[in-house]
Amino acid sequence: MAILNLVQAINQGLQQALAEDDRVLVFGEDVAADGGVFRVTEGLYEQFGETRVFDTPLAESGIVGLAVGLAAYGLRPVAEIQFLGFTYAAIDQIYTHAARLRARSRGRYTCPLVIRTPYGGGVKAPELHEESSEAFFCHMPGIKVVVPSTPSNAKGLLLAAIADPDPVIYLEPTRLYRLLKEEVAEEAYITPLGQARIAQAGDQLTLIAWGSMVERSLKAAHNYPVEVIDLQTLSPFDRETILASVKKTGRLLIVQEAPKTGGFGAELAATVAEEGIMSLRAPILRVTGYDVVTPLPLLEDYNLPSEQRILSAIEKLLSYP
Amino acid sequence: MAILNLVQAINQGLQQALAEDDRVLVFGEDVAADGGVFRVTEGLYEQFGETRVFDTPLAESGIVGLAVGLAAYGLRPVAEIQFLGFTYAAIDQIYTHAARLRARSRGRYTCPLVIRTPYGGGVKAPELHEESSEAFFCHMPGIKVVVPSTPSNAKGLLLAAIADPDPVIYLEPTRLYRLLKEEVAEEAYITPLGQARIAQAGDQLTLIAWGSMVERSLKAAHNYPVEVIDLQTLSPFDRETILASVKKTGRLLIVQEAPKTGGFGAELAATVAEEGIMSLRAPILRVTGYDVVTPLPLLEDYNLPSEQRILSAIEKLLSYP
Amino acid sequence: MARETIVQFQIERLEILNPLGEVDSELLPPLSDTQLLRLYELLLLTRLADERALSLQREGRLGTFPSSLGQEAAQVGSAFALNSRDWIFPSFRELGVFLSVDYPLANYYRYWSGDERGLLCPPELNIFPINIAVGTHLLHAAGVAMGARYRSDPAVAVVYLGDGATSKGDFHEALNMAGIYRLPLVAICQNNQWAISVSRTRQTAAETLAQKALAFGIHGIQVDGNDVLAVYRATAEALERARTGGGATFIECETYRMSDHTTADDARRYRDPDEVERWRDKDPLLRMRRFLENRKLWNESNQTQLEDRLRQRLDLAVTEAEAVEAPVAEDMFRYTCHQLSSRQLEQLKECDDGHP
Amino acid sequence: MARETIVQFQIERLEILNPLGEVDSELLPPLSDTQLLRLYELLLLTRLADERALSLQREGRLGTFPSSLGQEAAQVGSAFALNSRDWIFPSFRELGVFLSVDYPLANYYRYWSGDERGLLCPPELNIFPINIAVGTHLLHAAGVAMGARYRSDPAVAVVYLGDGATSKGDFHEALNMAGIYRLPLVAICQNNQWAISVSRTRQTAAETLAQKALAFGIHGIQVDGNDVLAVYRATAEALERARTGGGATFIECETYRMSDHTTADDARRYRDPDEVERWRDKDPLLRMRRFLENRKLWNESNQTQLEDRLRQRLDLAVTEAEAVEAPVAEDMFRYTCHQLSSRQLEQLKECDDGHP
Ligand SMILES: Cc1ncc(C[n+]2csc(CCOP(=O)(O)OP(=O)(O)O)c2C)c(N)n1
Ligand SMILES: Cc1ncc(C[n+]2csc(CCOP(=O)(O)OP(=O)(O)O)c2C)c(N)n1
Ligand SMILES: [Mg+2]
Ligand SMILES: [Mg+2]
Repeated sequence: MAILNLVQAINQGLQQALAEDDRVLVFGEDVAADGGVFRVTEGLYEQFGETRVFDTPLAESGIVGLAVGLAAYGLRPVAEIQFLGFTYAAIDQIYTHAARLRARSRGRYTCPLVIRTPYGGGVKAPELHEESSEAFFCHMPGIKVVVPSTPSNAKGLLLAAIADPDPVIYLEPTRLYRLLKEEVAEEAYITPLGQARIAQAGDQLTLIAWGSMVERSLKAAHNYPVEVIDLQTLSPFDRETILASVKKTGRLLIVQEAPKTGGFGAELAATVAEEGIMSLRAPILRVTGYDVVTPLPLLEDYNLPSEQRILSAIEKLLSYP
Repeated sequence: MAILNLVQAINQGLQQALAEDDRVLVFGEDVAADGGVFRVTEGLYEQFGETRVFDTPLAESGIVGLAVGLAAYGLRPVAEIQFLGFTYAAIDQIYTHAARLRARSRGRYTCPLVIRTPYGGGVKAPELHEESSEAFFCHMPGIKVVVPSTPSNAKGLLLAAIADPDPVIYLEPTRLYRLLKEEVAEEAYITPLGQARIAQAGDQLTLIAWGSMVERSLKAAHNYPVEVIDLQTLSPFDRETILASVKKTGRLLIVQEAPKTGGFGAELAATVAEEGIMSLRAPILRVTGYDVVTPLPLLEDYNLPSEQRILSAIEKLLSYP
Repeated sequence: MARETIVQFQIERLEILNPLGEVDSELLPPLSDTQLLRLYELLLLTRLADERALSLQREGRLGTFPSSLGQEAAQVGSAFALNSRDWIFPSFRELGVFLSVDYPLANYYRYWSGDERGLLCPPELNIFPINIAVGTHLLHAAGVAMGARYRSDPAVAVVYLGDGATSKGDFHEALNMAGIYRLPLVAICQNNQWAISVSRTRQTAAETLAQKALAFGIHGIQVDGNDVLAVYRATAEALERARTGGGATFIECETYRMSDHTTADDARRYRDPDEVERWRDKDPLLRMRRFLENRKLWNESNQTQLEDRLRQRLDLAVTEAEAVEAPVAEDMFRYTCHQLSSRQLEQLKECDDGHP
Repeated sequence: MARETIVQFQIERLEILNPLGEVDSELLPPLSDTQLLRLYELLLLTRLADERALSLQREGRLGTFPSSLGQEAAQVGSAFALNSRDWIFPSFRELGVFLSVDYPLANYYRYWSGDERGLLCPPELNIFPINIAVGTHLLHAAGVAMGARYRSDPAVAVVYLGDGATSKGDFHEALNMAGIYRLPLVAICQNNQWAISVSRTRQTAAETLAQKALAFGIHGIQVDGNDVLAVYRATAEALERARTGGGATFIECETYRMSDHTTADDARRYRDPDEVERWRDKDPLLRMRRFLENRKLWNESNQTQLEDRLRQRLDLAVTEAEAVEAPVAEDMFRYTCHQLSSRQLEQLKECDDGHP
């Protein structure tokens, strides 16, 4: 087992998928000779050649639409969109087509594609490079949304996403790319989709987070009896694990980077308010990005939920009897 | 005062806005000579000519991007997208640009545009003609989302949207276009944005709905002590009215057409679970469309919340002590 | 240092069969009499099936329907050139294409009655679902074309679109990719002069649609879209080019939408009836019939017999379409994804139990 | 009935000043000596300001920065032709444009240090915010062009884009609209041969970018983008056309990105250093300097003096940029919308109170 960071773990996952299955194709802007702007696809073009790993023109809707066709043809496209902020131009292809091809064709065609894209704040990057709009995709029946939070689950979830018979949006938390390192099993393995992970056990408060907020929440919750649930898959999300935890703890905190209103945290809160409210001893709190236009680097630390803000919410919730 | 249906009320609002303010321009696919596929813009081209009311090519991203430029220049574009299902191609322009122009330019440029679009189910129309994806827009800081439910508020909210200094998505419930008729004041008036309307007073249960679900909820709630809140504006939504009502009733039901997971109802539930949970006597229920690809006409009645489903939820909630 | 021309282009137009039924024999494609007769049969079948759809719609037995009237040659002529393994990406107005490749007409009707089961493509064909989001499907054709090349499959991706679709960004992104990757793709544009109420001249300032190919470095040609032989020939040439590594072709078929946009539309609101009349003289069926008659391959009694036979076929298709049982709630869930989530399963149960 | 050419096109290339500093005097635009000297000063200012940005970035005083090195002529030559009331829609690599119209350099630097206040355009200019979402801003130019025409305002909308941007759907939708509505719009494409690591030849199969204009029925021309006089002339002609109702123009300036894509990029990973060397001989500053020297308008000591003067100006701009106070939480909320919601106000309060 080697010590890998998130970039290396994803790279290894891609490499193994390409090696094992000739249906897998990797493409996007600058993924070939350049190896991707974050180097996630480094070395793949050299190893597999341009029929397997290739650059596209600068056309995000095009990239996703091409992937839909390739997937329908029977291949396993893994498309990169350079940053989540540039998927907005591809939402039509994602929601109108990738999400619906199976339904529209009554199962004759399927759409087993993966869209990988770096997302989230905390890296002092320009406009549209730090978006956190996962909620859009979580409201699209037919689309799965996966967010890794460690090198190990990054690799396992990626391989699960590639193996999945339906379209998956795979969001890579940019802030964690090189921040986290850990031992990652050398062989190919799958971290199942749709299952959350208990990142820290606890019995007084359930804290749900995903992506880069898992790291921050773990720091904040370190000395508290908090059960930290790393969601891993947002759609479909692991209701069972959440409800079981809330039943035990009676308190729920949700931490999300995205703007508060209409974020995916709202769905989690609503689900618990509908199905688990009887075990609650306190309001369901959300620590989130603010309802503002994602700020440029000099202001971003004001927006991204800080350890301090998470901590305050934990303490507030624990103060409920 | 004349008796108008929703189409006529919106048409009158557009006519008055065009007449009063030469900054107002109306455009989109088939809005000129054809008067719009639902006849909402009928007669405007004849009255105001092609510099004020004009057809565009078949290009939704283009329509919205054009509106952004016109708005920045100082005009008041009112763009029609033929159906909500076709706004997906324009989400990049809406979220990347319309929503952010004020912020990006630090107030030098603003974006007072309105995007009108028919939405929602129940009219036996083809694919993509019955979408209900308002939640996407409610998660975009910088964008307002308005949904009328009666001829009167359709006109007043439209005029408020046009007068608003920021971008507004104005969703017209297709099912109500010709279903509802009522007296509508002849003169121009404004129904303020951001304010909900109590459509039926009641003290045992708060039911929140918008658009075409208001009509159905009112039917279902007719004989029950239910306070029906017609949200009118989804973003920013009227928290105060909702919390005050829930404080009084202790029970909350949300009715939405859209697929359940990640719909705007989740935000309403989450808000109450965060800020009003102490007054709740029962779980927060949601009656919604299912988490499926929007079906074609033969199946749509299975998906659209029916009076019966709303009624069952009301009775279930009222059974909580 | 100068102002100099660095590149030059020209766009050609192909016409073979004129409205009088006369042909340019040099350009006449090498088709047997049987094939020529078959082309005419398909034109007629399309026209009659379209007529039937409109009358079913009036009786409330179909939903909103987009008529192909006047565009039969563009549809039949192109589809007739395809191999059965080629992939077809229809827009929403391609009845003649579906009929030419033997897609079950009952299914086609069923789709337009609001039943997704009508889109279940038989295994022996590769037809994508009818596409409502105008212009978005060219990208899928590009993807399939790339997949076919990757697998050394000689299939070509053939995508149908209207003049309105040429304004969409996806049209541009797809054909640009087709150029870059030299994809085996043929885009068949039925320029029927209208996109609902927006005329071709208000859709783009380009003199022809065919010249849009120049933006992508792919081949472009205009054909008389009411001339089934010209459409066939241009398509056959483009398929040949695609199969032999010559890359993509954009074919503009100049034709005319003789009907309203759909049964929900009233074209009198926005277009001059005289324009429609002028196009009536260019009818694609009439000229093919005259051609066959001139060649002594056809006469009045053949016509009557064929019409009868086709009408019987239509009756059967309608019966079949209407014999099917209504879809059930489960049909709405089943194809959303491979495996339903626990929430979706609950919803399905609620829906099954509780529906009025 | 035939196969006949129905339309023909040609694309011209304009070159006036060659790398040796020789000019085609027939094409030389009517500029005074002062103007010619000013052009050179702007070229040099751009180069030095760019150099300074790169060194500030290395010192951690600026964020990621996209260099304009090698593209100065395309930027300065075009911007110099504008009126102060024309509207400018920059992409993200137009330092020379900002400098040519006297946008405060301190603001420009501030923006690239991650401060939105750098985008507050002074009232005397009409510059849209720097645009990161490639290709999306052509539509805003179309909207402003339409607005200007509606108000009988002689302003032209001038939009800058790269070769990569020509692949985006919005490019197509915008220029198609510019054609249909005959908008007063000029699109200036800096074809610097690369979009990060994707070369121009992998961006499109079209022989030239200029010919993409043919798809929209607008005017298209290629110019030597390292020739400030050719760029100036082509832009001035296009502006004149736009102001006199002749519609939109697409200008392809053939130039080269001499630097990495941004300071976060390493171009050695994907491009041949020889290619960069070959373009060095075509340097846009050198040829203009030779031209001025040939005309006896310039000498070594002018050069030294100017460099000193410009460097002082840069020092001031940097000082000014860095003198500004850090933005505060309220700056993040204030411009989200005209009036904050009750929730936003609460959030602002929490943020103000609670920030570490
Ligand atoms: C993206 C999108 N926008 C709008 C519509 C509504 N609409 C349906 S058909 C049509 C016109 C299409 O024109 P064209 O491409 O020429 O095809 P035709 O109808 O003439 O066959 C429009 C605007 C749509 N279906 N998709
Ligand atoms: C829509 C979009 N996709 C991707 C990116 C990431 N990106 C930034 S610049 C760039 C290349 C742009 O190339 P070009 O248009 O030629 O401009 P240049 O960088 O050469 O000036 C890319 C892919 C982006 N900013 N926007
Ligand atoms: Mg058409
Ligand atoms: Mg470039």
